Amino acid sequence: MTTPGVLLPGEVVPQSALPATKKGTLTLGPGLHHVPPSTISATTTGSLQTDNKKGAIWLETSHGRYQPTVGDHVIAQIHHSSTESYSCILTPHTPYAILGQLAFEGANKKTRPQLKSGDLVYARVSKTKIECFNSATGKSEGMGPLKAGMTFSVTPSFARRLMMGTSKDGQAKGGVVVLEEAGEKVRFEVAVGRNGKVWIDSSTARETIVIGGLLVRADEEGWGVEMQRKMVKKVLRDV
Amino acid sequence: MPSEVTPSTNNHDFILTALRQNLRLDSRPLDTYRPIDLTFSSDPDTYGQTDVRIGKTRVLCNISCEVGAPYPDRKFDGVFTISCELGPMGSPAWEVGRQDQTEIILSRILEKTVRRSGALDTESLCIVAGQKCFHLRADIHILDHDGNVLDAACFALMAALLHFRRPDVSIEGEEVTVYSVREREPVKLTMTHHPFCITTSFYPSRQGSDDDLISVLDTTLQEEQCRTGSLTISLNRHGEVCNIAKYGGVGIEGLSVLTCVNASLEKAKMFDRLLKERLAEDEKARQAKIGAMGLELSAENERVMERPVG
Amino acid sequence: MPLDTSTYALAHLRLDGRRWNELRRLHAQISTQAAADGSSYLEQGNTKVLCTVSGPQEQKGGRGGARDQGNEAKVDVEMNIAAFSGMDRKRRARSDKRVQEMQVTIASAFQSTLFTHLFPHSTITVTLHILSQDGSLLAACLNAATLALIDAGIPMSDYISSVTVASAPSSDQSLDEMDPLLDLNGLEEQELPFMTVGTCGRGPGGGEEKVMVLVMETKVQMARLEAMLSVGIDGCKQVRGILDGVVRSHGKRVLESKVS
Amino acid sequence: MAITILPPAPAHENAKAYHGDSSDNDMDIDDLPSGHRSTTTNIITPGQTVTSDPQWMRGHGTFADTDSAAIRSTLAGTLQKTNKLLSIVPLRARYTPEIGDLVIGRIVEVQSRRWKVDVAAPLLANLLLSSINLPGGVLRKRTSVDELNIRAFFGEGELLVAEVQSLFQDGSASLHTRSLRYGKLRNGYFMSVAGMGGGAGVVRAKRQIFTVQTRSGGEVDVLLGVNGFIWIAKHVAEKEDVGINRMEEKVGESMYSSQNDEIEGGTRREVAAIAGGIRILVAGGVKVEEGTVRRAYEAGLELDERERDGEMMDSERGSAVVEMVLAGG
Repeated sequence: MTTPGVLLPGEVVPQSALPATKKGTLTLGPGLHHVPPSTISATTTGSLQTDNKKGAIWLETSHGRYQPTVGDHVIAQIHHSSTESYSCILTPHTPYAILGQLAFEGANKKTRPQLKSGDLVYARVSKTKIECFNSATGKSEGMGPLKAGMTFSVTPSFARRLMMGTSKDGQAKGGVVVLEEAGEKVRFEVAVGRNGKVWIDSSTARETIVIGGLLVRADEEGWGVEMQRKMVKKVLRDV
Repeated sequence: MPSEVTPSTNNHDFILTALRQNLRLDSRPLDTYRPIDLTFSSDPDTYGQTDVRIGKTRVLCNISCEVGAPYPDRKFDGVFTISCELGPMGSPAWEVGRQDQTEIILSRILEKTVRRSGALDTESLCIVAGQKCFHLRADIHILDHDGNVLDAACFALMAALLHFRRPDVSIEGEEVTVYSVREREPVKLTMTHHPFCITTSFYPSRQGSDDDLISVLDTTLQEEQCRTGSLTISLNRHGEVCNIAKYGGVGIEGLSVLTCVNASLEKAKMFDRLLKERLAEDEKARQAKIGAMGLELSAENERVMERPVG
Repeated sequence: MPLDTSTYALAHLRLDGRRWNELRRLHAQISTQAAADGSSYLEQGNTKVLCTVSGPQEQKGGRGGARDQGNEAKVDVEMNIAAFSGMDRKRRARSDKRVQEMQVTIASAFQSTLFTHLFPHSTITVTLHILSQDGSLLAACLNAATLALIDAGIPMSDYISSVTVASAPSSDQSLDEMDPLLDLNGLEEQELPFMTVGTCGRGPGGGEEKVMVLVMETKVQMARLEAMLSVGIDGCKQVRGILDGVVRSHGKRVLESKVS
Repeated sequence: MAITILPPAPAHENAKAYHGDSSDNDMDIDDLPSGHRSTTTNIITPGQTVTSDPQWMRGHGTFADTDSAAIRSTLAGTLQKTNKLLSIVPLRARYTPEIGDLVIGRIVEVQSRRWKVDVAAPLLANLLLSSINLPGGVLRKRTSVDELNIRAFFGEGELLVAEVQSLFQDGSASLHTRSLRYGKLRNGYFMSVAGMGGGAGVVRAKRQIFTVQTRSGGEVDVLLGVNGFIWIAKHVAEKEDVGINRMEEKVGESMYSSQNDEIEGGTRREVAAIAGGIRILVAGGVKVEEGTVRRAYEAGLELDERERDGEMMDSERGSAVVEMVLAGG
């Protein structure tokens, strides 16, 4: 991995920054634009990220609204229901996402979740809709309606970092350790939606508020890993 | 397209449960304001421009004035108008040119709090009775809406009025001279009292019952969307109430209105203190700046000194 | 127009000869308009209001709006102040902020008293025509709307009754106290600090009245509020009694003439 | 002469405040006979405590107080008891659809496979393309051609008589016209009488459709929609013994024609006379049903006679009709 540099719109990605792959093909991710024959320029501001193994290169940005991509896990809010589907809100002031009435694990005409306006579901973006089960296996895989708890808003990029998971040596890939650190002290359930929503449910309201607050502040104030550890310890001591 | 996203049932229920345990999402007590930040324009020649932030809510107020004719039925009064701008910048739910309920309430409450209560002595804006007076205009822009716009806008407006200075005038016989800021030290506005708006929101303390209500001050947007009623009280630090507005919502007992008024008085005193402090600081900073400038522009300064102070 | 309210201190009588806690003549009729779902005509002194209710009915225009409304009916209020209703012939524009404020007040007051969840995605439209103004306009409008909504058979938890109350210099000169005055006319309204109180009663034998609407726009010392508020709530109770009487006698007339 | 100042008196005695309390209401619930048709004679108003006895169940028009077990009214009306269920019948209310109601409606919107019908209810009713009789036989299958020609059956603004087939969750009705008695309306006169409930208006009765033998205009059909919409039209002779085969023809013939036939002056006058009678009933607060409509028409005829003899003043006519109708009942 080369050191990620920050690019501004229109800037050309230097040849040296391009990942060297065996196959020689290059996959362009979001924020980059290919000008034939061999120029790659940025279309937005962000830090350049590369993956040598896959030959991928993309810009990591922290701004903008969430753009649904197939396979993303999202937290959606039911707006209204019609005979065949629910209309859901992924991000405010954008067209509704469609969730089929039967797109749940083990749902058929008789047994399907009765969701009301305002309810939350954890779902996955498929090609044209969202669904609460893996349509290939028919299993819920952790998706479905979310009961109780509280959702907190974070930036889409922070949500992405939260979901990156840990690498082999136990390092958080996204550089966010708030949930892991907090999990050692208190028990809580969490669901992260790529649309910038984090749902947290804990036994007490106070714990939920504290964990949610930590996440939001880590995002807004750009805490590093050390800072996150320090703050989690400090705040959770009082709980 | 959804015009405004209401909180999900989960969030709604959670916020209520938390409030019943005296907890808020930002971990502050129910009767405490978020950090209030007030800044004035840094340009020493610009007066009456304030930028108020209460948490993430941000309001900009600018006062401007020009010379014009008074209304024929109010010959001895100047003209003072307040205009509120709630555009898409503040919240995507607000459209340009479409009147929103928030806007009606905001402009009416500011009108009642500041204009009808006579906070600004409009007679002092008169230059020549029936012919010339100052037209004072307050433009309020909501730049970011995260709840409690009313209190923030009122604070911004009061701060701007107290900070503003109008050009000095002199009258010699028929002749009226309006001096620019450079010519003569501009004059402060005559304010009779300093009212502030305090909004209390109400939440049911039990499911389905309206009997015991939890009152909460300075609500965020999410909290505001969950409330069952609100009461806005405008008063100054002497306890003179100049506006009470409770437009529908959940019914409250007569006694809790009085409790709210008493609690609001404390907050009005807090606003008043904060405003005085910030004005004094700003004054000092300006003096320092002018002092620094004065060394360079000593020639001009001398000329000012020669003039009789009007 | 400056008015001498000082006489009150001497005689204990107000300009129109009333005592401090006396209401003006309150006269009301319901079912006055055959075409409306519910209607009422209310006179509170010389303030005269005609109110019609239509609905609940499906929202006109775009269906999208109805969808957004979700699970309860929306209350819409339209107020029409006749040009001849005031002292000087003046047409009040619909965009007048004062009128809009009153519309918002009435709409949100009833939004929380009516059982709107029984009529999902529909609208209840309340239209108020002000024929004559002599003080206590908002109070009269709230009272008239209550009657019209009852006539329309729209379920509500209780009557909203409303009245204005002012604070006047006390008759006892030696004390620095103020007397509350109930139900102001136009002249008193211009002179004295006053507020409009609207309560949702709990009926005879029920609990305490709840303040639904409280609007004040004149400066008053906070120490005086308590007296004003308690007199106001009491006045609302009186008004509720009168409105209830109107509904009952109307009901009796209807029942007498029906055959079953 | 001494001057006395009198307090202003209310114009009507109705403005007198109601000071009675509700405590006396508890006892008469037990005396009230249970059943659909009987209600108390005293009025109950919104907010009034109906009873604080926990043995009763609360029905329409009531709500439970949050603090006590008391049942309170939400409407102005009369109390009705069905076994242990207490409900308030409003003096007047907008029509609420119930399954089986005969209603008259007006098409307001044509959608891809359905019509939206105004039946004076809080929400527009639905009439699905699949719940009407299609020309060319009751048993014919619905085709996509029918969907395209949906306006050939009903267009905006047209009137129809239908029955409430089912109710949706939000209370709106789904209609059907799958009977020869139902369908498009023509050759007649539409009128609407306000609301329903304990007061005036159309009541649910055994017969909502009946034929009046008029004196000079032949037979006239009267259709009383439960929703307060009324249709009065020239009677169309029904072919007796319409077999299933003949039915096909009949449906095809004129079912969806929007063309009115020529109607003679005499019939028109009689239609107007019946409509006038209904209007008098409504103004007099008399329920509109078959019996009262017939009697009002006959009373009208009688009064016409007397008027010719110079016995009657025009202004007394209304109250005279009401009196005669009530006397007849």
